Amino acid sequence: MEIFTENYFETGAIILFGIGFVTLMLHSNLIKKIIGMNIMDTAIFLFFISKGYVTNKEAPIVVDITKNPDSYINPVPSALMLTGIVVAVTTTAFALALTIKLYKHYNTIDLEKILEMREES
Amino acid sequence: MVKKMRKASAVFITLILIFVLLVGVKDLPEFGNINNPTNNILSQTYLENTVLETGSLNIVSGIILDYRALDTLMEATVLFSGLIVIMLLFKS
Amino acid sequence: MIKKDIILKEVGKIIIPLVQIFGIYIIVNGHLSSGGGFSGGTVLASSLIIMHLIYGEAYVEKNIKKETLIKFISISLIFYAVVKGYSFLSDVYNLPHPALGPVGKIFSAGFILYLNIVLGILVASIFYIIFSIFISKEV
Amino acid sequence: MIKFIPLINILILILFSFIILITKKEKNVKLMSFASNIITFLLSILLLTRVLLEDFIVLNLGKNNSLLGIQFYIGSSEAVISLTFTFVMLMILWFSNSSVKKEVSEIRISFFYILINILLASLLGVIYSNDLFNSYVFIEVSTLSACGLIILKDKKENIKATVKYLIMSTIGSGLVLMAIAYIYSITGHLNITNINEVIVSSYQSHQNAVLIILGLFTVGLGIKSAVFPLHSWLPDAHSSAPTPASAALSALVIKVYVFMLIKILFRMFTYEIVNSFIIMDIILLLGSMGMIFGSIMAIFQKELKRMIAYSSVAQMGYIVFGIGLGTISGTAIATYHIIGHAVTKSSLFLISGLMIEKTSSKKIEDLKGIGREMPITLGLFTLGAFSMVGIPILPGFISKWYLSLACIEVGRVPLILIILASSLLNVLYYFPIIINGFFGNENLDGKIYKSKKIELSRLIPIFFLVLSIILVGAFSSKLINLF
Repeated sequence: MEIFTENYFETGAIILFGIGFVTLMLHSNLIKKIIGMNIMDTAIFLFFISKGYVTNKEAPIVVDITKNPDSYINPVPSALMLTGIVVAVTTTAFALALTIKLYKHYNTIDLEKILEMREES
Repeated sequence: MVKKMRKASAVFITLILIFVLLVGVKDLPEFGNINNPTNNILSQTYLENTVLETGSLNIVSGIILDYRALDTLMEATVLFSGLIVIMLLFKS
Repeated sequence: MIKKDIILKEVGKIIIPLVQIFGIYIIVNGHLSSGGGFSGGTVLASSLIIMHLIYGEAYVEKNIKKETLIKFISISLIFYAVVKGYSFLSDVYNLPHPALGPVGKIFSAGFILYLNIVLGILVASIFYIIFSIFISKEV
Repeated sequence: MIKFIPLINILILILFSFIILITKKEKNVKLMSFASNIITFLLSILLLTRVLLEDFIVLNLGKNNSLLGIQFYIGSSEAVISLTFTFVMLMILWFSNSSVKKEVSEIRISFFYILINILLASLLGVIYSNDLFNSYVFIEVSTLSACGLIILKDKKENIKATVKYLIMSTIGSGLVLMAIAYIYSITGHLNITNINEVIVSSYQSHQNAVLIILGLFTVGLGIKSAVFPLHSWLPDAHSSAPTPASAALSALVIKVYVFMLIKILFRMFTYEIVNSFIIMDIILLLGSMGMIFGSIMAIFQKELKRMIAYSSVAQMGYIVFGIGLGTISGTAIATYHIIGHAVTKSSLFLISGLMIEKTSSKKIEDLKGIGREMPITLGLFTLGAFSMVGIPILPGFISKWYLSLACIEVGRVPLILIILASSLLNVLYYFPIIINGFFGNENLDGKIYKSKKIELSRLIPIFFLVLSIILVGAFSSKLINLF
């Protein structure tokens, strides 16, 4: 059990991931689904970023050039997640655009209702 | 009834997923420890070489725009394709 | 979408240039402090979005046409791809590339400054166009 | 310079797509799109010849250091797959030159060419890249551009199908990114070769984590490549897209993710590590279920394109089955089937598009007697269907034959029954179309011979594709030895 309190960052990220996932699965409202998607992505970023942390070290921006490079944290996860964030933003924008378009066509953003409509017609 | 079943199964799947992932977390190295496998030669080399080889004081900036620049180029392409797709969607 | 509120307009006159300068600062200092093309670009885009919200679409259109923005996007992406392809080649074959310059100055770090500027323009234009598509629901 | 071909391929494709955005004239758009695709096709041939000489090419991008930058790795299977993909995409473009206008409105056509270029670039990127995170970014680009291809038609079903696809594939890419985070956490590398070095020595101390990583990759990439229980988005998306787009989606896009799974399972982890976990049996089970259920679902479909889309699910089952065997020969056949299925499925989709266009009906029952009206077209369809069913010499038969041999090799003879059953089910849904088309006597009344003839120039790309089906079948032993 104590490993969870030591790895509290990862544990929190996983629980957040679960919250996002369940939001995505439970709600049929498209906007809520997109929110769930975003929470999920953010949880993964948190998880990944926590991999870079080293206790008692600084962010990897050099202020004093003579300083020992060992005094900075691992820069790789931060660099990767910058890319990841932009990807998530684009996906969200596209999902929102689709929602607007669906609302125009069906006058509802309830995905279950929209999926039922095909069976009628 | 079907709806309730679906909701219950969604919660069930999520609980299983969280459980499995937490089992994985239990197996992972300790948070913030300096001897973790992530603080290996890769991050060492980045920290030592970036300022010398790229001249960028912001090491993250040096990584994403020099060493891993293909990632950033594709990231710009993601943005571009997102724009294209949205423009396509609203063009009538 | 037209808000004739005088307070908004007057505050906008002060706020928008400040936001823009801040965005440019973030972009240009991307290799020296935290920041860079993406974060600076979003700040610039937000200044355009504020302009759109306060003064209406016609005002922004008068200053920067959407077609110009699309041209910006295309040209900056082309620049980015060409420069980056060249720099990958030059790493292997030792082709000439800009000097790194004095560490810590604005004009240093080879291609990184120019790439950051290009990315900033790109991100600002793309986000503003997406916003205006969302708000007017047509291209 | 030849070493840089993979990078040049990707750069040329995306560069031309950027230029197309500001090009006004439709003629120039087409010209540029063709030019870039022809260049990549020729360069891929050059790359293949080089790889055949040197076995593999490793290209380091970023300060010429294999540790820091992004690495491309091109072995023989990568080179052959990229050649196939560029060839199929070129043929699809050639076909769409005259056909895309009939399904897509005028102002959207330049977007079609942009999206095709970006899609091909990202697919090639996933194939070449030897870096996990870089592959993830390429996967995201391919997902977005695939979504774009589906919504080219401005119809309700298309948007609905896209929403489904987008949500499913976001979950998929989320799981993949999670898996990358786990693997980065226990190895500290992103390069597949470097991870392999670390993980071979240390996997025993992280048994649970390795199992979870394998599971996450399988489920995440499985969602994107429509492996059986996760395929629910595929039929809607692939059947509602315009014909050239659905050919590209079905023949190329879903294959890439499976190929990445092959890379991860067998190059990053090794056969030895992977076979010591339960995951391979699960993959095998998923594959066999896909082979059977995909075919059963296809039988009950009433629309031609939906039927072919479900047939894709079944064919993905074959590929996953080959992976699940967990041997070198199984993987080789999976790779061979990727190529065989890419050429076959694209030609089937293009032909079905022509038939739907001429009869102006999506239903299978309206195609009765079409053999009299369009004999050449249905003849080409017959060849493709024969390959799917497994008539000797054609690729479908060869992969089934070698899959059976591989089953015997690992001592799992009962699995051959599944392959046989799936082939029989394939017969059940492809042959009625052909038989009713050519010989259904009562349907032929009132149908005039060759009345719905299609100009030969539109059939040329399909001829080439069908020819390549036969070639892939004829040179099968050489191809399988390469992988």
